[in-house]
Amino acid sequence: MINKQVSTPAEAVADVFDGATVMVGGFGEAGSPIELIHALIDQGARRLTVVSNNCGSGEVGLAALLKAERVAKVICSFPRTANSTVFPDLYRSGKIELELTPQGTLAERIRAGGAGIPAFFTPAAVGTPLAEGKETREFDGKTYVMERGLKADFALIKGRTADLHGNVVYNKTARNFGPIMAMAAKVAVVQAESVVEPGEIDPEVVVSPGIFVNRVVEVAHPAHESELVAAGVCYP
Amino acid sequence: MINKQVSTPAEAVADVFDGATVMVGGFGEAGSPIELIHALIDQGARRLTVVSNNCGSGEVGLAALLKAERVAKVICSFPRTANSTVFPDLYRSGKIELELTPQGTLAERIRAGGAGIPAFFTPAAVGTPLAEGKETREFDGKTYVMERGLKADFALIKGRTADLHGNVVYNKTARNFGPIMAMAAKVAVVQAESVVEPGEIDPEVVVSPGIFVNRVVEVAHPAHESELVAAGVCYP
Amino acid sequence: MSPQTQEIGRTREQMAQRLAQDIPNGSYVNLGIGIPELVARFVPEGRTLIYHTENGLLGMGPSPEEGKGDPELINAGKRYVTANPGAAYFHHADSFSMIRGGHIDLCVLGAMQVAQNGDLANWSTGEPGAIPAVGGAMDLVAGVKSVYVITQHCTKEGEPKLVESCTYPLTGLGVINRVYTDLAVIDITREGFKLVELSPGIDFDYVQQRTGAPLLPSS
Amino acid sequence: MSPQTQEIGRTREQMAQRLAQDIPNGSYVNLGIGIPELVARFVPEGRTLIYHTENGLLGMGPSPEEGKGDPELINAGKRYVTANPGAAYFHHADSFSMIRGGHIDLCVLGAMQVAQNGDLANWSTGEPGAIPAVGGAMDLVAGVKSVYVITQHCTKEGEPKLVESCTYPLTGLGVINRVYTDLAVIDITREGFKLVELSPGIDFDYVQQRTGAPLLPSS
Repeated sequence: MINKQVSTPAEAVADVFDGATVMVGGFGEAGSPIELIHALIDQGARRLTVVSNNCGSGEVGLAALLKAERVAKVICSFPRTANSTVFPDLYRSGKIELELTPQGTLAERIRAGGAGIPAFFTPAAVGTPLAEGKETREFDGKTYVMERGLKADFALIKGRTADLHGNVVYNKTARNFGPIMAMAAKVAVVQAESVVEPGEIDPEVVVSPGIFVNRVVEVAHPAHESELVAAGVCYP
Repeated sequence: MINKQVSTPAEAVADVFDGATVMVGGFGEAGSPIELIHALIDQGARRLTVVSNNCGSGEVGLAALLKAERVAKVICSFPRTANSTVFPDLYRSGKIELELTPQGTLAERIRAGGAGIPAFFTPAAVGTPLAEGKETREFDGKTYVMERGLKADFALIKGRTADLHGNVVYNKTARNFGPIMAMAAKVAVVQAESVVEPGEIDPEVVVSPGIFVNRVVEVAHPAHESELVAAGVCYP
Repeated sequence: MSPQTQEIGRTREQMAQRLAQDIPNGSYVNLGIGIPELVARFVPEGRTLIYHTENGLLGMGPSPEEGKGDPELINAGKRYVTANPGAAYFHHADSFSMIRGGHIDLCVLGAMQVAQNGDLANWSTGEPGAIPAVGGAMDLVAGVKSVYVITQHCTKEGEPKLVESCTYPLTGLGVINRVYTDLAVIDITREGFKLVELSPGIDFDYVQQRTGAPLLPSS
Repeated sequence: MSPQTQEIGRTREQMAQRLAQDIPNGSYVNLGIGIPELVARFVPEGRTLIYHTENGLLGMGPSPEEGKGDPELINAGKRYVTANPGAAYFHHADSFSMIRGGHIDLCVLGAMQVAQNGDLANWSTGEPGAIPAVGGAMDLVAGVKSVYVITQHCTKEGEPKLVESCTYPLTGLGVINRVYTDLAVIDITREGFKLVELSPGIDFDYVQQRTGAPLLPSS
């Protein structure tokens, strides 16, 4: 009998430690695991390195985690957001480090980390400031930059449905970074709108096989970042 | 209006040229696109380089293509099969070249070729004869071998259902190399048991998005290699 | 030389419409945020394009009706979209495999500067106070088969955006194939900028004066 | 020294049964072709293991009834299998990401030779006439967290399979953690082969005589 379900978001993130690297799923608000992030704020871990495509908006979810000064460094492709001043303020005041990575390179680095590939070559960013200091190499007459795989201690991910073995399916474009972050993290935590018995998800449509997922927690009615921001919510 | 359907396997492989690199899906008989391979035998292209996990069994499908001496080289992880003498005979008599590649490295090379990654590092085969002559490198104290991405002119793939845009779903373990070979080939040809209108495959369950697939052909009742071999069939 | 106005040359919509004429039926297309997005409105009757958005959807459809948006169905600009019949969802590594692997036929982007050798700068002014953010632009220009820029010919201050060499931080080296502006359509060739077509009412000298490098006449 | 027979030490089934005791509940396991496959039959009551087969299935179940096999549902040994509730299918690159990325807890393989430093040779005799074939063995030993070998202690000719250093072409360097044979269970340690447990009725000297390198007693 295998059962990866935990009862609450708090339980799901209880062992995140100071200095941990945490991948946080989502592209914009789609797929942002807000309840897990809020549980992490409550939990109190500090000096985190966060790997995420964006840095959140308003003062909820990821932006709230940053605002609470729990994050020492972000590895990110697009930290700017129309309606958030949290990251810009922290960055300008030198309170947060940024490793800016092209979006596709970020995705591939995460996938490589999960796939046991320590390094690979990509044409993206060659000749730009984002390739400065990195090794480049020619293959078949074209120049590529070497990029390293990325791993994490934890990944916080939002799915649609998960089963007790940790198999996950996602909802539309909320899939984005979830499947690859689950691969790259030692402990992948998935919040899903429903948690079902093994066998209820067709094996042909599973997106994240359970081997990549360590904990699942049911959050039946997850909040949406834009709605919280529109309502003026600030967490906590 | 987009319609990638062609009428027959013959039409689907009509432009395979002498000397082409052809990826052939399947692991053992599961996912082996027998009707497309037989059409390729009829078509007559020679001096092919075939990328495939195995080399077929009996004298049908891939083994028949080899037997017809259309293949100059195979890139393969496991060319031996219990009930086939075709590859062993050709290999021993020096009529075919073999590039032996570990199965996971083969899969990753194909995926890399399709993903625009010219080279990557893997721990597999380090210190073995299959890494001889290849560049090795240490990352974080562990040794890896550099492997190159693989591309092809054509891929022959077996799916379960395809739509007119080229979206494909597969059947069980017949999925194997299909999705990555579709990515790595200039022209990916998929035979499917049914070809349907766009919209009939749920966008959440598509395995090969249509962008990777150039032609689809309906083969409603595909043959299974083991059944043909058991019946003593030799193609042509 | 006075700053250009919308009264001379093509409007944003006309630029998008002009570009849309040049995209063949069945193309897989990624449209950047801003003017590039307008291109989808002007695809000629009888042609079907398939839109890729790098956050994980192929077969993107138009925006939904007001109030019908789904926060989990958005595009790379983080706006609500829809999915057309024949669409597919996928994760980010697969999405950028489509980009990096050369599977997307055309990408249309905005630009801060395009150099005569095809270099593009479109992600950063390089100012010390700016918050750096790059998104998928570097991957798109490095991987997509053809990359078109759609932009005003000059900045609001009247400075040329088509330049001898970029002064802003680069997005990619020698990656742009063609530029559509309010004044002209211009190819990037081995010899540099080459006129394809002038906008109605615009003459060659007018464009050359507003271009920061030599412009070859159309052949 | 006469060739060993099945009358002394553990049978193949007993070896598999012994190994099965050591696999914790919930482990993700890949079983090689041959004796390793037998392990699945002997998993103790109350434990659930999830079987990975590298051709693209997690949650592999037992063989179907005779005549009920599906040619598109096979394992890495190309035999008909079934899928348990909670199973998932995936493509080969994803399957070997599970292997290479260290997600699989245990792999059980056969061996031609295991060296005292953990080197494994199990894919080729290196003979000139042999048809080379490697499959997924090199990926498995390089990526899986623990790699156990299950094998007869000696070859049919009575030669030790546990050796000072492998003479056959290698599958991987320093990759084996433990060996289960008909005669003993032996760990690979920094100091070399170390006895964990003798098979019933077997004594230390008997095993040492049939082992090609020093065997440390159990501690």
